Amino acid sequence: MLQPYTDVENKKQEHAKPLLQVRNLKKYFPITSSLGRHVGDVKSVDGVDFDLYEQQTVGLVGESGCGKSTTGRAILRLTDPTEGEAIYNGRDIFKLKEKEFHKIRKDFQMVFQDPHSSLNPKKRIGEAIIEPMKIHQIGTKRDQMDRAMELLLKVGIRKDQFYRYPHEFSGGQRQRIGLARALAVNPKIVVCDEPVSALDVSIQSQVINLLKEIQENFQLTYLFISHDLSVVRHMADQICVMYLGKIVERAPTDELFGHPNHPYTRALLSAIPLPNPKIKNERIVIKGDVPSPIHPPSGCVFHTRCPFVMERCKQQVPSMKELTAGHYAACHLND
Amino acid sequence: MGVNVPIENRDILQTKTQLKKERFRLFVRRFLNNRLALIGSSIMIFLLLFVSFSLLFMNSSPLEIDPANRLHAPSSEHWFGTDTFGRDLFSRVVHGGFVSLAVGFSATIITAIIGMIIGLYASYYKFLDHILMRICDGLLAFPDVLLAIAITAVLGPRPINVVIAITVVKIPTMARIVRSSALVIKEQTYIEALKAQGASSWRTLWMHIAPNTLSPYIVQITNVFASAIILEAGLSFLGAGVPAPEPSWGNILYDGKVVIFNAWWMTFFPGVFIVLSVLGLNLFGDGLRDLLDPHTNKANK
Amino acid sequence: MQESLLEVKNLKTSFSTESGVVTAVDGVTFTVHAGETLGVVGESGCGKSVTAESILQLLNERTTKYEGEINYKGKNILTLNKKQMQQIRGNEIAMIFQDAMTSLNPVFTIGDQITEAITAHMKMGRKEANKKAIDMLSLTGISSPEMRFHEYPYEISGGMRQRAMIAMALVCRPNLLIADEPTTALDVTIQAQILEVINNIKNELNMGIVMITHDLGVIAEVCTHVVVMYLGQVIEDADVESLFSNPAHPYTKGLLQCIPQIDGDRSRQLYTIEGIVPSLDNVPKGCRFSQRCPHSDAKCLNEPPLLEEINDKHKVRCWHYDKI
Amino acid sequence: MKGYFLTRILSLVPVLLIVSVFVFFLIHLTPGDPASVILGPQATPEEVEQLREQMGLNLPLYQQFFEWFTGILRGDLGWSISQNKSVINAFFEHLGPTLSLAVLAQGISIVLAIPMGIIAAKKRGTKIDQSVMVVAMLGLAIPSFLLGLLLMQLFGIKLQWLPVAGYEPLSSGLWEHLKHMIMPAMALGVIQTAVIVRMTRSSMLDVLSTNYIKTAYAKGLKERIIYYKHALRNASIAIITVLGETFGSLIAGAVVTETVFNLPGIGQLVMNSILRRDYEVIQGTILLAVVSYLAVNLVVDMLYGVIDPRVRMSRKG
Repeated sequence: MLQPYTDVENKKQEHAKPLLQVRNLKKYFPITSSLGRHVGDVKSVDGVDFDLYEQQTVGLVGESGCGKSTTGRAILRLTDPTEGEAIYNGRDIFKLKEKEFHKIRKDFQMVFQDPHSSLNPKKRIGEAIIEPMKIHQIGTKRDQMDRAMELLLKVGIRKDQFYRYPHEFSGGQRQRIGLARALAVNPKIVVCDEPVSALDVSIQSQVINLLKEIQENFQLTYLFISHDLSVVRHMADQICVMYLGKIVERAPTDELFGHPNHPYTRALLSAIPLPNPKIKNERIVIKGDVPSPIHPPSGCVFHTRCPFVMERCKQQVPSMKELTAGHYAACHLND
Repeated sequence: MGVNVPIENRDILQTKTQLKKERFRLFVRRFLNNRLALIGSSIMIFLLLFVSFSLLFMNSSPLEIDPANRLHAPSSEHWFGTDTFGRDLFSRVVHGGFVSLAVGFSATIITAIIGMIIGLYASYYKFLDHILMRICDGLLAFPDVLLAIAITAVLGPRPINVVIAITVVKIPTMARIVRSSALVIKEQTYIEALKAQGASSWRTLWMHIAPNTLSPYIVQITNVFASAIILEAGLSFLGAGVPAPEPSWGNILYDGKVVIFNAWWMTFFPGVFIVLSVLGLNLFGDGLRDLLDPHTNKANK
Repeated sequence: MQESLLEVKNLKTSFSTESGVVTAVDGVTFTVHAGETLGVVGESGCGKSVTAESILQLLNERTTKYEGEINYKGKNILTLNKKQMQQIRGNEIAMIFQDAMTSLNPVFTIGDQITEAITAHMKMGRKEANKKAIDMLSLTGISSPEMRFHEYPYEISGGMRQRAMIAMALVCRPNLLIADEPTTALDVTIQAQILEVINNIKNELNMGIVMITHDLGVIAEVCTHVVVMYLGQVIEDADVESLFSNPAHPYTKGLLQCIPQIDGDRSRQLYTIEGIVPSLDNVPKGCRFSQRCPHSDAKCLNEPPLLEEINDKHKVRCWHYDKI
Repeated sequence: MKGYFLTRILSLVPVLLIVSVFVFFLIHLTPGDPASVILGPQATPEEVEQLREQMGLNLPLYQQFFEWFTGILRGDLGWSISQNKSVINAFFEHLGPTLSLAVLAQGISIVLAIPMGIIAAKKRGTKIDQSVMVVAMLGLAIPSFLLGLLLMQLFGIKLQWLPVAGYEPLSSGLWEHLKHMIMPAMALGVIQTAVIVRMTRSSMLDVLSTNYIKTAYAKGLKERIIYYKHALRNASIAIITVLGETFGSLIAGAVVTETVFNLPGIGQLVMNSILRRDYEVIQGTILLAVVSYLAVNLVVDMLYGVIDPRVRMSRKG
C-alpha cells in the first residue's frame, strides 16, 4: 500500500540544495548542404538554465520541437551539447572524459517515451533489468538476479514473468519494466522523457502513481519532460515552460498554474480542452505555427504568435525577471 | 546461470524451462503451418538425403571411363544414362551434387560471417561506413559472373577458388542487408537506453544489435546459398569453375551442351537438380521471412 | 425530434485472422443527427476506429465481415455495391484521419489531391475545380491557400496538413464527417485551432460529425452527444452534460476520475482503474469490464448486461448502475 | 534538385576509383608472370623480357597503375595482344549482340512483369495471385543458361522452329536478327521477369496498405485511379530501383547466355581473352561493364527525383 505524500512545500525547504545545476545549455544541430557545406544550425536548445533539487521534480513542458527532449538527452550525454555546463557534485559533467563520466553514469538514468521500442525484443525482461548491473559490474550474478526480481515486484510485475519477452506485455507493463531497468543501478537523477504520453488514460494514472511512489521509496530526483500540462502539474514541484529552445517561464507548480505570466504559458493553459462541458474557458487563441528553429525570430522568439506583441519584442530579447519568489518569466510586458 | 539461482527462485527456473518448451512447440506449430517453409525444407532434406545415401551405397565411380558405353540413354543399368566418355551419369550427378552443394555451402558460410562483421561495424561507425560501403558499392557494380570469372581466371579454376570468387561477389549484398537492418535497430530506443547506461560498443553491437538483425540475415543466407549454387553452375558451365574431370552440376551441363543434339539426359538431369535445390532454398527463404516477421508474430499471438 | 442522418444498428465487425475470427466491434448502436457532433470515446483497442472505418467500409474486403445495419438517410449502406459505395464516400460521408502526414500521398501536391476529390464526384472543369479547392482551403484558415495548393505534403507543417485534409474531406460538402482522432498527433495550441475550424465548418455546412477520440477533454469541448466504448461494445450512451455530471457506468466514472486535472488537489494520488484491457480473442464471459470493476459480483462475471435506458437521453450497459 | 544530381555524380568518383584499383590489382597480383604465361612454356627468357618491357611490367606497380589509369582517363583502355587491335575497338565489335540481348530480355521482362505484379497484388490471396507467384518462383530457380539449353532442345532440336544457335546482325534484316535472338532473350528474360514480378507485387502491397490509400478510398475515388495513379506512382520507386540493381545481373546473365547460343558478344570476348590470357581486354571489358552499370543507376537516381518530390529536396536515407 502507498504512503500518503508529504507536503510538497515542506519537502522543498528541507532539501533546498541543488543536485544538478544546468547553465546556458545549448545544442545546435548543424545543417549541411548536399555538397557538405555548413549552411546553418537547428537551434534545438538555445541557452537553458535550471536546477534540479534533491528528491524533487522539475517539469519541462512545451510543444513538439521546443527542445525539451534534447535537453534531457544532453544531461545524460546522449547528445553532446554545443555549449553550457552541468554541475553535479561540484564537477561539470559535460567536461568529464568518457571514462570518468562512466563512473558516475549510473547516477543518471532515463525512462523513455515509447514502450514498444524501449525494450530489446530479443531479451527477456529479467535480462533487460540485469543488463545495466552487468555494464557497471555491480554484484554477483546471484545478487543481480535477486535485485532484478525485487525491482520487478516493486514496479508491480509478478516474479514469474522474469523470463518472458517484452512482446508478451502491454504498453503500461513495459513502461514499468523500463522504470525497473532505470532503478537497477540505484540512480540519483531520473530523466523521464514523456513516460506516459503513449499510454491510455486508465494506464497513465497507474504509471503516474507508480512514478511518485518510486520517487519516494528510492529518493529520486526527476526531470520530468512532457507536452501535457496536466500531467506535469501532477508530477512536478517546479515547472519550466519551453518554447523554441528557450525557457520562457519558470515557477513553482502552484504558482505557475495560479498566476501564469508569460503569454505563451497562458495560451498553452487555455488551449487544454477541459473534461467538463460546463466550463467553456476563455481562450487565448494563438495563430499560426511554431517558427522554424533554423531561423528563430529576432527579439522574443514568441513575438510572431503573441497576441500582445509590441514593437520592442521584435528587436530586443527579453531577459528572465523574478516576479515573485522563485517565479521567473522572460517577457517585455513585465517591465 | 542455473547454479547461481537462489533456492527460493528455483520454481521460477522451472517456469523458464516450461516457457522455453512452450515457445518451441509454438514455433514447430507455426513452421508446420507455413507451407512455403515446409515444402522448401522438404526439398532440401530430400536432396541432401538423396546425395548422401547415393554416395554411401553407390558402387560405380563418377570418373570410371567406359568407351564401349558412350552416350547411352537412361536404362536400368545407368539410371541417368552415360556421358561422352561412357561414365555413369547418375554417379556423376550425385558426386557433382556433393561438390556443388559443398562449394555453395562453404561460400555461403564465409559470406555470412564476413558480411555480418562488415555490416555491423559499418552501421555503427560512420567513418568505417563511408569506406566499407564505397568498397561494397564498387564490388556491387561488377556484373557478378564477370567478376567471378575474372577471379577464377586469375587464381586458377579450382573448387577453393570458386568459393573465394563467390564469396567476394556475394559479401557486399550480405553486408548491405545487415547494415541496413542494423541501422534501423540502432535508432531504436533500447539502443539509446544502452548508451545511457554506458554500454561498450562491443556489447551494444554483438549482444543487442546483432540478435535483432537475425531474421533478415537468415533469410538472406538462404538467398545467398541459392545464388551461390547458380553462380557455381554458371562458372563451371563456362569452364571457369570446378575443372574436369571432377564433376559438378555446371560442368556436366557444359559436357551436355556439346552433345545436346543426341543426348537430352546430359542436360536434363543436372538441370533438374539445380532447379530443385535453388527452388527449395528460395521457398525455404520465403517461408522463413513469413515465419520470422514480427508482424505475423503479433497476429499469431 | 428531427430525422436521423446516420443510424448504426447493432453493427458487428469481425476479421478472420490466422488464429480464428476476431470480433473487434460487437453490436454497436448509435445515431447521429444533422448539425450534431457525436463523440465516440474509448481507449486503444476498444473498437472506435474500426467502427469509424466500418461506416465507410474501408477495412480489408477479404478478411472483414460486417453485420447489422448502417442506415444513412434511411438506407442501409451495408447492402450497397462497390460503385454505389464509391459515390457515398467523400461525397455524402467524408472522413479525416489521425496522422495527416501519412494520410496524404507524398508524391502529389495538396491541390492535386483536393481537386481529385472534386472530380471524382462532380463534372467540373479544371479551372473551376481549382478555384473550388482554393476556396475550401481558405475556409480552413490555412495561410496563403494559393501557395499551399501547389505544395507537397512534406513541405507544410502538421497543422496545415490537417487543415488540408479537412479541406479535402469537405470539398464536396458532405452531410456527415467522420473524424478519427483528428487532433491526437497535434500540439495543444494547434489542436485548439483545428477543433475551431471543424466546428466553424460544421455550422456552415450543417453537417453531422462523428468525432472519434480518446480525449475526454475534446469530447467535452465539441460534442453534443457521447458514446463510450469498451472492448468492442457501447457501454454508455448519453448527451454530453449527463455523461460528465452523472456518469453511470463504473468504467466511465473511472476514466473521468483518473485523468490528471489542471485544477483541484494535486497532492492526492490519482484514481486508477486496476488491470489492463483484456485481449479481443479472450473476452470475459459476463460483463466485459467485470474483471477490472470494483463493484463486480457473480452476476457481472457470468451474465452479459444489456444497454439499458436510464432516461431518454442516457443508456448504460451495467447490472448495478442504479446502486453505484 | 541540381545539388542532388551533382552529389550523385560526385559520389560516383570514389566508386569508380575503387573499381579501377580493384580491376587493376586483380590482374597484376596474379601469381606468376603474365608475360611468360602469355608466351607459353616454349618462350625464351629474352622473348619474355621483351614482352615484359613492352607491357610495362618492369615498372614499379604504382607507376603501372598510374600509366594505366591515366590511359583510361584519356579513353585508352589498352591493346589486345591476341586480336591485335585496341581494347575499345574489340569491345564495340562485340557489343551489338550483348546489347540486343539485354534490351530484348529487359523489354520482355518489363512488359510481362509489371502488369503481372499489379494483378497479383490486386487479387492478393486468390488463385490468380498464387499461380503468378508459383510461376515467378520457378522462373527464379532456373538459371538462364539452363533455360537456354532446355529451350534450345525444345524449339531448336525437337520442333525446329528456330535456329539452334548463331547470330545474324540487325543489318541482315529484323526478322533474321530476331529469329536468332528470341530464345536467348527468353532464356535471359524469364529470371529477370521473376525478379520484377515479385518486386512489383510486394511494393504494390506495401503501398496499398498505407494510410494515404485509405484516404483515397475515403474520398470515393475509383479503384482504377487508386491503383494506377496513387499506388503505382509510389510503388514505381521500388520497381525502378530493382530495374537498376538487376542491370548488373542482366549483363552477367547475357554473358553466360551468349555462350550457350554462340553469340559473338562481350561474353565470348571475355571467355576468349581468358583462354588466351589477354589481360588488358579482360580489364577493359569489365571496367566498361561497370561503367555502364553505374550509368544506368545514375539514370535511376535521376528518375527518383522525377517521381518523388521529396528526393528533389534532400537525399533520402
